[in-house]
Amino acid sequence: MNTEELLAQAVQLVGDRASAQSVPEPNRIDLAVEPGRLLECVQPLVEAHWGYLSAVTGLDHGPQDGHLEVLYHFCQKAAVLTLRVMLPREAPAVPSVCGLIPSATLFERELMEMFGITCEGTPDTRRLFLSDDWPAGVYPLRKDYIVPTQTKAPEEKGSQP
Amino acid sequence: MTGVQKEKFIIPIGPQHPALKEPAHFEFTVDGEMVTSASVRFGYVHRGLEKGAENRNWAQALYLLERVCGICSHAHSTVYALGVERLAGVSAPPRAQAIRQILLELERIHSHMLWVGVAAHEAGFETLFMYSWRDRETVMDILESFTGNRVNYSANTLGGVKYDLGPQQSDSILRGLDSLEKRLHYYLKVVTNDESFLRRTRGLGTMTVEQADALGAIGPTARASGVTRDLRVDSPYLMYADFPIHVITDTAGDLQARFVVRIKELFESARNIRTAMEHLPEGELAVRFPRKVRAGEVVSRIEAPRGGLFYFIKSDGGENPVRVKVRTPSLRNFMSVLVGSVGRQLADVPMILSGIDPCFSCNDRAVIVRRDGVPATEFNPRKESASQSKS
Amino acid sequence: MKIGSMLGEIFRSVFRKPATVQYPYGDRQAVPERLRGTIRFDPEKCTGCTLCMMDCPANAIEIIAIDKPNKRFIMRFHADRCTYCAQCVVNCRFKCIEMSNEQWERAALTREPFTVIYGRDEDLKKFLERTSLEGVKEKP
Amino acid sequence: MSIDIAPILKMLVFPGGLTLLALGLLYEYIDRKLVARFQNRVGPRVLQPLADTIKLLAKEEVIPQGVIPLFFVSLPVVALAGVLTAGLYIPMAGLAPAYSLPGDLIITVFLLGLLTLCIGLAGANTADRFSLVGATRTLTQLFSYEAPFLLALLCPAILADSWQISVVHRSVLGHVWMALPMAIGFFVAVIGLMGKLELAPFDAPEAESEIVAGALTEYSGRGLALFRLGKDVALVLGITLVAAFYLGGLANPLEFLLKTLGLLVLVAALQALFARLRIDQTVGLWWRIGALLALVQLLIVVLLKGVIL
Repeated sequence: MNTEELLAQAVQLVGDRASAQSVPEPNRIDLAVEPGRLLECVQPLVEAHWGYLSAVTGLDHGPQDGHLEVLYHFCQKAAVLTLRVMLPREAPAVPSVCGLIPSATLFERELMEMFGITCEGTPDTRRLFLSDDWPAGVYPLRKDYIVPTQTKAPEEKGSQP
Repeated sequence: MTGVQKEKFIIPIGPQHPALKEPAHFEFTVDGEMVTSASVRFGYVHRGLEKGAENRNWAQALYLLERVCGICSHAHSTVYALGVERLAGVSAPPRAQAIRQILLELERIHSHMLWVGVAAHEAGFETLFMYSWRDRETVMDILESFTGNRVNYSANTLGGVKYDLGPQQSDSILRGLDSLEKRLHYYLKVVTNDESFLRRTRGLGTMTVEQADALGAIGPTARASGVTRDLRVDSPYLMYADFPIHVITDTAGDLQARFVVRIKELFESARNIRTAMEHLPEGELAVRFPRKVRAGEVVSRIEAPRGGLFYFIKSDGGENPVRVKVRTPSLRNFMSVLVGSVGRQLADVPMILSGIDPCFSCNDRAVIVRRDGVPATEFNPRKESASQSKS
Repeated sequence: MKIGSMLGEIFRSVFRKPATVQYPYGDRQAVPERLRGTIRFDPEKCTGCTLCMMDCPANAIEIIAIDKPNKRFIMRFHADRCTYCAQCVVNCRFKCIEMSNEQWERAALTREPFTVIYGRDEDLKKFLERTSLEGVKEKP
Repeated sequence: MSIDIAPILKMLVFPGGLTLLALGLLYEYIDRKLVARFQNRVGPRVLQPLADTIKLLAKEEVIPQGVIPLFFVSLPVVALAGVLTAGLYIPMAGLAPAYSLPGDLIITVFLLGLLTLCIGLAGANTADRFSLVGATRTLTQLFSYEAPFLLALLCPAILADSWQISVVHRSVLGHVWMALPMAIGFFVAVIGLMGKLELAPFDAPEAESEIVAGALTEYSGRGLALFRLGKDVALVLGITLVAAFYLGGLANPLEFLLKTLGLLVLVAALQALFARLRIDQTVGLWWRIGALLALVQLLIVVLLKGVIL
């Protein structure tokens, strides 16, 4: 099967559960999905063994736009199918896909700590990357988090409590 | 793992542990010598590269992302450069692409040989470790004389490469490859023949095709289980369409198969380098790259030594990237360790762990962490399980 | 299937030159020609476009104007920050930056020795006068 | 004043005490250097083991929480004292042992085992889990190699009809090397010695890629130095014992040096040659093959002896 056929097959599997479709690159298809229907869309892909969940990307469209977005990239050969879930910045939540794809737990842990997006029903909610003393409620990959660029000289560090 | 079991005995491996000279914290609950469950915690070297890339311009981010990984640095910079070039509508000249490909394959040789050494070391086979690292120096020297650096080659620039492949470099590459191939044949013989080593690798961390597929394993780890996933073939980039490679697979799916697959892949790499050098296109090394990149999103994927490397890059038309998502192959493969080590001997865990060729610094990248005082990790099993259930 | 399959190899290597060296002593390996070491700056060619400064990923380069209309510039280079990526060499359209393959074993107890200023002698003098007048106000 | 100075000298200078310690450090150097050369490395310089020891002795000894301090401090001393005592019964440098009494073979093997026992107890004493796992492995290995090693040493002893080292030694002198007719016994003795000293590939009890330094993880400074010295001395004693029994005896210092160093080359080559065995593989190998082989050898010796005599 070539890339076009693979993509056509994926679109067909998801069917009309997706609300919009776009083709950003020849080997990619983006499908917009409502958060509530995410699992319905993922399930046929998993059942048909269409590719594997390659990555889960979080996107912040900025405080003005007021949206976060979660991108589930499925890859099969050269074809990349992306399920895009648009979420409000206030209390963003997606259903966990761990029930269907157990190995997604690491991706979801990353998503939760970096963007503050709740993955409902994910088995492990511990931090994966951030340190234990990272303040709760600060999500570093959101656009309104400003990186503290001024780093202290090493000798000053020791005097900190 | 989150359940509160009062009597469990947890062996922490990492971040400070000789088995793992890498910053990750694994917890293996053991019953005698048998592992009953496993969990992982990363983040000890969070450098905030994804966020950092958003605060830099396109060219600066290239060098930042090159430092995601010290071993596959060229893979990271190439995947980023390819993505950004596609976004900007610029295409590197053919000669630059071929040179990138040669470097990628050289890097694969150095990475896999490093892994052979590390895995041998985990198995307590110091001699193989020393020898393979000694011979790895050959390819390191080639890379150094080619690009001027042994680790972060910085050979890429947006729109091309910086260093040309002259006759002097060609010579040293060809000579190096000849001697390396001889050595690799020998190592292949050792890892498939030496009884004491086979006892530590055969039947270990076995993944069937179905498991590998279901866990989404990639790279040599998947190919050793018989999953033919290789982006160089599936979705040819650079000059892989012109100079193709053959996918090496094995069916056994154990550590032994991963050794065989990785070493055999190196013969493929060497062949590929020779072909690319023979048919090296003439022409420019680089084209001019605009300061601003037009708005859009791009998914860039290449086959790094450890498996498919995934970048998602978004631009809003400015001088800086808006979002760079890095998904390294190791992160995709870690689940196979957590699943694969349960029910095995503790002595096998480092072997299973090293079997996927994990790269921890690759995983740790997502935020700038400034910790003024690192809390000492409490090694009390009861306290640990309590704090786990709390969080 | 063999026991001790590396037997021949280990006895052969006894009679070989060791692959390791006792590093600071003994013979040094030759430095490759392309090795990227400390950068060199040619003030005669510089036009002060600061492209090198803009794309430097480590903010290791400062181009300081002494006399802008007459194209008098000096470069302050922070070797301790430099990642030796050579992007500045690529960016410079007038080829006034190059990387030498010298000075790659560098260590010091403070950061000061790593800050190098390149430029014409008279410009350097002017610059030093200026900084001494202003006091040490330069950002680190 | 009639203080007999000879026993004191025997204990402190030769063959016990200083000589043993110096030989221990020298043999550790040779062992490390040989392994390094087998691996195509430069290896340590000749004073490296001594420098390591002096450095460790000069350093602070950290006594971790949760240990019984008395045991923690005294176990290394007992271990080193044990092996140094064992040196008195062994024909060091090809000379007659300092002391000789019936049954001293058993005492020597026991004293050498004491070192391992102390290491195991030292690991079990601490609360660290690497130490605990290391201690379990050390003691497991102690039980598995002790029997074959002893059985292998018994073969020449039975032939000599004595369990006194000097008598056995005298009986093998001038005869054909025991390693030839009793190849199995020699093989088991060498492997047993390596298992005893936890040398690669039998170093599962201190497998650094799994359990750091095993039972000695929590040790630092003086305690670690003493344990290391103890192991070095045990290496010398073990090699001497095997050489004395199986390589045609040690008639003079030159022969001693040649034979023990030859054996050391063999041991170093074996270290470089194999991947580490898992603890279950070590134990399995010992009980299933090592002990069986030793028994077979013993049986052959007993039968032959019955036939000949």
